[in-house]
Amino acid sequence: MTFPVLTTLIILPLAGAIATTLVSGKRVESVRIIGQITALATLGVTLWMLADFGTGRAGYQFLSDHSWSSDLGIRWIVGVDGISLFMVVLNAILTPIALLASQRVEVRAKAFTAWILVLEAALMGAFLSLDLVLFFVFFELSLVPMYFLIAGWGHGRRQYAAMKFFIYTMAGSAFLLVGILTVAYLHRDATGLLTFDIRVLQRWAPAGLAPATAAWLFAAFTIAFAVKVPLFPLHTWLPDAHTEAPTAGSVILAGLMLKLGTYGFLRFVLPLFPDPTVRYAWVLLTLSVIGIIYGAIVAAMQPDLKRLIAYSSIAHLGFVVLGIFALTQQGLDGAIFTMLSHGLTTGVLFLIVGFLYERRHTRLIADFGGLWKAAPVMGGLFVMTAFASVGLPGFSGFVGEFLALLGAFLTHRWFAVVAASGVILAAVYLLWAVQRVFTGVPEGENATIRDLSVRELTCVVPLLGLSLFLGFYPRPVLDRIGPSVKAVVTHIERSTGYEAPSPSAPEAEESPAGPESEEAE
Amino acid sequence: MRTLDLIWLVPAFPALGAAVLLLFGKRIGEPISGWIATGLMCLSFLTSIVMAVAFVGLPSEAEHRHVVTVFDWFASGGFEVKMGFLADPISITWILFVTGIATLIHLYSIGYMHGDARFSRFFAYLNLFVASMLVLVLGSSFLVTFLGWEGVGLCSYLLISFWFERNSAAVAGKKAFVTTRIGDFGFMLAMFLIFAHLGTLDYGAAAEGIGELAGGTATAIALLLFLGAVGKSAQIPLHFWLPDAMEGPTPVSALIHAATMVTAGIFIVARAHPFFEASQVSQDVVMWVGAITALTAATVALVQNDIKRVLAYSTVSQLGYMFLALGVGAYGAAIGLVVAHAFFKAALFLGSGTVIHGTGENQDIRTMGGLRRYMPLTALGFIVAWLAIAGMPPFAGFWAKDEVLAKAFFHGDYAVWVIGLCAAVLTAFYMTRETFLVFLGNERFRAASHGDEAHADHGGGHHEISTESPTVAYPAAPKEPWLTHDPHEGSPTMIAPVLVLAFLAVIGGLIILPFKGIEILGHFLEPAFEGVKPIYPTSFLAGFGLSVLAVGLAATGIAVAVSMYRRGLEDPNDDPIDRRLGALGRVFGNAYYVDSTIGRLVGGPVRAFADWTARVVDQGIIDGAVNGVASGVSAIGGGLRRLQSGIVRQYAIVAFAGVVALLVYVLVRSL
Amino acid sequence: MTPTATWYLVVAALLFSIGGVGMLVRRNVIVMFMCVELMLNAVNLSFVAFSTQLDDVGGQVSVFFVLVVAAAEVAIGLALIVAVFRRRRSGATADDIAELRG
Amino acid sequence: MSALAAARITTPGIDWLSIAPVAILGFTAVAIVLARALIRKRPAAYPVAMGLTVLGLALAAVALLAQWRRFRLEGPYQSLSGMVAVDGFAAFIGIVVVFATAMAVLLASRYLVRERLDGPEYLTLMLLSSAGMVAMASANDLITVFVALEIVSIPLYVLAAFDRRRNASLEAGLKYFLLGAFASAVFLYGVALTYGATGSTNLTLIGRFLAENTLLHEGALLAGLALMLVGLGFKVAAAPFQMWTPDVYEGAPTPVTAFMASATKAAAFAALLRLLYTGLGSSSADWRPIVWVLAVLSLLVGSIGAVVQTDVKRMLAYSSINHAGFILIGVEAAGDRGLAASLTYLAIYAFLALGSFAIVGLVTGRGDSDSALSRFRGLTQRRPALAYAFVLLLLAQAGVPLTAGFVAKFRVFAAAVAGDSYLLALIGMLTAAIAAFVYLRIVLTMFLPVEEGEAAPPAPLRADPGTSVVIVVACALTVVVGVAPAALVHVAERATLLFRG
Amino acid sequence: MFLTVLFVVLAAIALGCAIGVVISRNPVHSALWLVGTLLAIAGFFVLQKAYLLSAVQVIVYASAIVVLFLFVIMLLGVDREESLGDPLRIQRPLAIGLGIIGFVLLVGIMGNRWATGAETVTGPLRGGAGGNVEHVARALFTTYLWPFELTSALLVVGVVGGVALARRSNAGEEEAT
Repeated sequence: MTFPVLTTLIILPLAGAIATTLVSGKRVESVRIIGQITALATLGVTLWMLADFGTGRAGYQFLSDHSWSSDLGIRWIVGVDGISLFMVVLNAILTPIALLASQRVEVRAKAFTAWILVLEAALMGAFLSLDLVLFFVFFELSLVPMYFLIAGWGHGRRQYAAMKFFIYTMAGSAFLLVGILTVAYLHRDATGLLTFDIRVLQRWAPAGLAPATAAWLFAAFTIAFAVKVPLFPLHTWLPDAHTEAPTAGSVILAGLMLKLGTYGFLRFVLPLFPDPTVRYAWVLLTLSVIGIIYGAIVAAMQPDLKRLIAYSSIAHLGFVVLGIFALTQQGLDGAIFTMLSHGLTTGVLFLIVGFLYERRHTRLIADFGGLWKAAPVMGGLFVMTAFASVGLPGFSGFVGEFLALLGAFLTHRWFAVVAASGVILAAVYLLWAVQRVFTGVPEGENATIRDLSVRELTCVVPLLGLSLFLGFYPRPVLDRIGPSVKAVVTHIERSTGYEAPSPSAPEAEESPAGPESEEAE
Repeated sequence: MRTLDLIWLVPAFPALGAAVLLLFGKRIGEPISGWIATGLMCLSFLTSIVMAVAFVGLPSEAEHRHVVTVFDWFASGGFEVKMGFLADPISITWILFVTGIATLIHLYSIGYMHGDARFSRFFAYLNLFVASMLVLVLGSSFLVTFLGWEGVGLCSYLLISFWFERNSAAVAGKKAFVTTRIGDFGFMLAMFLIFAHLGTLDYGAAAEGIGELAGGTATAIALLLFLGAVGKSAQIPLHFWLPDAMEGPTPVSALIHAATMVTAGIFIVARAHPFFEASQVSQDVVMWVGAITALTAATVALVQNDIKRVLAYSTVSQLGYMFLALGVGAYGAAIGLVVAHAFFKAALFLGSGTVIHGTGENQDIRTMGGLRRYMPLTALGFIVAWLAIAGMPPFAGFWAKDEVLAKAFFHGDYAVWVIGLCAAVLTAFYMTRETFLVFLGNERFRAASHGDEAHADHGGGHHEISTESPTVAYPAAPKEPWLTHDPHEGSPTMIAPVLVLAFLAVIGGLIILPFKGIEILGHFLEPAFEGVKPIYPTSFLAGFGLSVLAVGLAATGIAVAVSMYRRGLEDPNDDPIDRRLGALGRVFGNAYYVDSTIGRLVGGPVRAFADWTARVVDQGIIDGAVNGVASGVSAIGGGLRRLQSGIVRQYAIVAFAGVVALLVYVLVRSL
Repeated sequence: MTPTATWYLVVAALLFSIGGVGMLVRRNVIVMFMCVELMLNAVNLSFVAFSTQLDDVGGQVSVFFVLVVAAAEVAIGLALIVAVFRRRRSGATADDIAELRG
Repeated sequence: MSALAAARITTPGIDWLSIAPVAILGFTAVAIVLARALIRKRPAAYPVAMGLTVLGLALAAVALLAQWRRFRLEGPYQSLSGMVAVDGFAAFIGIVVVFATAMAVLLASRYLVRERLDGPEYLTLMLLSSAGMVAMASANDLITVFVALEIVSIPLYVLAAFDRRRNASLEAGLKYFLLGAFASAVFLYGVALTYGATGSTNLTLIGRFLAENTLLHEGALLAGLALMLVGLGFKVAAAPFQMWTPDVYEGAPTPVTAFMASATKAAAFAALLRLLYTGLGSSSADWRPIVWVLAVLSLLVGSIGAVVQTDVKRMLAYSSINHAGFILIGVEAAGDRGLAASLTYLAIYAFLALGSFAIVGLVTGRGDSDSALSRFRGLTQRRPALAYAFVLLLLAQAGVPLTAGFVAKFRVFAAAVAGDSYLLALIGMLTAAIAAFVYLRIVLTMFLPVEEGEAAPPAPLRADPGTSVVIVVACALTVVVGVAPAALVHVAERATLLFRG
Repeated sequence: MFLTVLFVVLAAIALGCAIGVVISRNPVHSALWLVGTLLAIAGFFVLQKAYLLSAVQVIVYASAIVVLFLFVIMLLGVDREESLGDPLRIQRPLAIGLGIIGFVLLVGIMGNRWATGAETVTGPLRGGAGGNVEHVARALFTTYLWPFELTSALLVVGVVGGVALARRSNAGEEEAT
């Protein structure tokens, strides 16, 4: 048997978390070192896995498959493919950074570190599980550390926010669990085999489920993931959670936990229910487009910088969902890429806002001003990240959003047109925020603010660098995503009458004289 | 390995400069960082020349386009984009004047930005800006162009709001980015359409497939691309960012207006001309937008009092000419005007920068006058450029503009031609006004009383903080003049570029002479516009007659202006043009109130709507519903709590009711 | 016309209902408890009626158990009532025992 | 008669093993009474009683395991003229009950001394109640069920009122008694109607009768069934018969509450399950809707009612109602899977409840009178271990994965879905979310630091060995079962297979 | 016919007394009414030839249990008359309404087919050797042996519980002595 690298990825942070709890709470430094070593070791293993990952292969790699509870049909199946690969990598990258960024957490540093590591483990598990129940276990489990991070180390109305976050997502996952069980038991009724193995179920479900059943199940799964994404109008937990969460929590929440929702769509909804997916794609596309525009509009009016970024996440995740339900290679590629890229750029934004908060103990935009002058490095990096977040070519955000929009354009033209206007709005709210926070002449406390320290730079620069690198050279990522996405698209095509457009062949069709012509005239 | 394979070096040099200066600029410091940037820019220019020579040296039977692929950029399903550079007549033309003028502007900036706290950063941005522009023009596919396109947008933001301590600068930068972003939206949609119908974004491959496109699709693509161009090139209705862009340091204005950003729109239309050629509608749109812009911008420029603002509107107007030409199908003429305009407008801006610098940051032409005595060389450069832009032969402007008007005329678009002529008259007028008010006539810049020296220091970092919007209200009285010493000429690094540019404005006409056999540029560009129906004058005489008419009209414009401003202004508060134009002047002065209307809309209803969405819809309705569920649950809980009165009999009755309910069920069931 | 089992059963049902209602309307704990005894007697009557009808001894035996249980219940119940009310003012009702609520 | 005759033939006399657990518990109780009477020095009586109790419980457990071993080899069987069903189901519940009793005794061990309560009598009553529960689990006859039910309940009435110095305790006992007696009468009337409708009180015979005859008029049967469900629903604290629960759980001494929540629930559900599955298995279409409604009401009332509570014991009482709803989901599934799910849930809830109430008991402190939420404030700082243990148990009750609570809920939902009760499963999950709010509220309060200048709530008691054992065992089981549920699930599955044989 | 008359009379007594239990304002009166119902039911038992039960009913219920009730009433002095009104205003109408509905439902459900079960499952009541007493006794000690044994536990509970509840002295005081 080969080395169970994926299982290691789940166990290692967990072991680290347990190790930290064994250290005396007074020895904060040792706790931090243990936490950081664990996180870095996980990163190391992840990179090793990444290096070993077979590019160009669609299937799951590094599989390991063990029975967990045979009476319940649950198995420990972990595997990675192009869809999950970069979420795992992102998790491994963001965790050490989150820990590093939280060096100033003095209160109960031990528990803090442990929770972060538990969170990493849970997220690893969620992204790696190929058993529906196992996924659900980790999906739910990830709520706990995040809940404690928000409730224990958050700001202001953290209790409210943490509670809202937990209950809201838990209510969403109610539908998921019932959906999972239904699929599995319908499968058992049909074949006699009780299993939650996605590989088995996705072969059976498209043809095995009655259309109406499939539609209901689609709805159940969708609600759960829509809450997590979050899609309009199920999003209001997010701004609260983000605003009150500690920096590390926000980074991971935005970077990874939201992606659980979109990942769920990709991994479970599309393969299991291709028929309803095709049929009801317009619903999700509509919601995602609304989310893009709405998120941007609401973001613009937020008085709190962190809240603004939170709403911007809603808009960005809208692009992801748009790409997913475009049901084209480009759309899905773009969606996954955006998932990765959003994790990087929004991570930086949250980190910088966190550093600002540490200095000024406020996040209100009105309290800032002129910081670019007072702290040029911070200002420069923030502006740069803002542009990355806006989707400027040359940054990773552009690659993802462009592909997602392009993919959507191929199948659902008008949705993409409306969504593309979100690109303008993104510029409006982010640059307006930059204007209010960073430009002008600093006064009072703002004038004497410290610029970023080396530690803080170490948190921020790798993420931004990665974003820049991927903006110019996304091939390494796209090449690994591609085959798996292709498999998903092919799966949908095979199971339904749907045919993904292949635009290389020019098609003759009605001419869309756009409303843009009015603008041009 | 062929020489042209190294064409990527052209953008690589400034990009390298930008990277180095961004990372280590602070440590390198002034003035070395400026020299590094200028040196690299110069290298880029030299490389461009080498490339141009190599390109011209291509065997005549060879295809006149050469694509260099650096690496694969995107690949997703059938969607593949290579990071590739395309050398063809259009791009070669562009890189030559872009790098050339940029080098001069860099050089100028060393003097201009002397003493600024963020000296190195400025050069980093400049380098990045030029690099982006070069990527834009060299890109081998729409997407690579878009990369540069957006890079230019980013840098315009950074440079316009370079002095971000000033709120107006910050606002102007944001405005520039957001407004051009509206155009980018069109650009993106155009790319989607192209890919959806042609399966590629490569220029070459796309051009080949155009024949198969339905007419409507081609129109849509062309108009969407044009929307992008309108944004970038500040055409109506997305023109309002450009005058505000004056908030940036003057070299930036020169760079944006003369050589780079604004010509991107012209470039993309020229580059994508097959789409426009395939759709008459789109060409008409381009032509009319250009014509209208040319005229309206010129009228606005008439009454501006800010030295740079006049130039800004003049740029908008000139760009209108260029689009007019593009719409007519006279691509060569349009590009000719681009080049000529680049020379004289750069000269004008740099000259005005020297003036501003030399008069203690004064920008109001009403409080200048007679400066030629103090800065003769700058005055010389400026005057040459003035004559060029006013359309006086034999300067470059004359040839270029005349060519555009002639093409319009011979294309049969007489209405447009008339508009163009009107705009030409106005151009001659307002440029003359500016030149006279600045360099000739009486001296109006001296402070009435001595003492206030605060404004007279040099360099950056001393800019006033004003919170007002960059849009200047009209009419506004000029500030009291404050200069307590004589204005001074700029440093050699500042004067030299102006003179070089002025010189180019003189001889630049040589490459665009409209005479058969010696139209160097036209001939050079020909392969790029294969298949475009050329427009010829019906006769030499007709062409000559038109030229005479144009020169005559321009001369009239100059004459009127001279008559009004020969002696400068008696009273800075009393400009004859304001008197003459009256109410119309206010309309012009406020740029037809477009900007203020948009400002009021955004500040008023739009913002109110957004605020309503955030407060009422999001917090009130959606989140309210969530919290409503929660409080609903609590309310039910409270009800249960009241029911739980502690009284046993009440508990029993609930149970008893349960019993009865079950019996009801049983009855129904057993019926 | 001889009384059939149904007659007894209807009477038992009525008795049971009266007991139940009494439990709900009375406030004196002891009377409430008596009402429970009424209900138990209704059950006994039913058992015996069924027993006779079905010619089965099981019903009658069941009544024995009910009696035993009732006796035990009464013993404990009354002890409880004594324990509760011993320290309260006389005249306290079941409604007064309502400190635990909400 | 034939059943009796058969029993005589296979095992002459009485099959002692089948009644051994009940007998052992009962005789232990009697022994304690005797010891109490014989030992002159009062203080010495308590340790002796405790020793006897532990011995009795251990022996009972051994007897149950012996039973398990026996019918694993020989299959389930009935004894004592079909009155006692000796099968995996009974043994499973029996073990849960004995385990819960042992834990409750451990909880009480120090409590009784602390509160100066009469130990031997307390233990006697607890053992007798426990004996009734074990009898109930194996009772195969409605009359036996009734008698066992009373053996369970009557000691509980007394135990609830055991701390006679506290009015709350007395009130709890009285309320429980009045409503319990009322419910017993209703249950009994149901038994009578069922007897009339089927001609027997023996569940096997009822089942056989119903399987062999098609009743034209099933009104009497259904009415009897409905009334019996009311009676048992009362015992398991299912809505709308749950009203007593919060008051009694709050007022009763905490160890008794723990005992009621864990053991009583298990035993009453055992009776309910056996009644529905053995006796009325063939008419599941009739009772499933009733159980459905009871389940939904319990889920909703349990979760929503808890939201506005300010007393932790009351919260846990409501949560107990909510859990009853979850178990009813398993009951509603009507099948082996549902049965196994309910058994798993009962076992898991037993130790969750025991652990939770153990902690509440410590925080409530001497006098056992004030279990307000505010007393838990800042517990993570003052008593981190205790607080985190409670966090674990609460999260488990909320159904967080990798805890036993998740296994329980998952099992139940799986059964519901397998039985096509999708809506029920969904409602269950949603109420779980509401209930999670309640658990998290407690958790949050524990994390909330005590502000300076504010009067700190009274310090929790030091954990005595008995309570510590309970907490540690509960937490350990929570984690072990959560991470490796296979063993418990498997045993429950086996118990189900050994149900009817 | 005689049986019918007897039945009607007994039914009237049983129900009338039951109502008396419920509506008497004085608990002592309630207890006395209860005796009436119990005796009437004993009469019903006789009517149905359940002589043993009839006797047990009179001995255990009518005498022992009711006496216990009266004893407690006297002990606690709760023989004060209850006020007429009900402080819980809807309780009384609701209870009566529910009671009537419940009864109607029961009768409506069963009609005249209450006993639908198989006959003589446990054992015959009539015929065979011995009388009612023997039949009952035989069933009690064979078929119902287990619940019969269990009742012993019930009695222990009664004793221990009664002692635990009724003992005046507290454990605390014991320790002190």
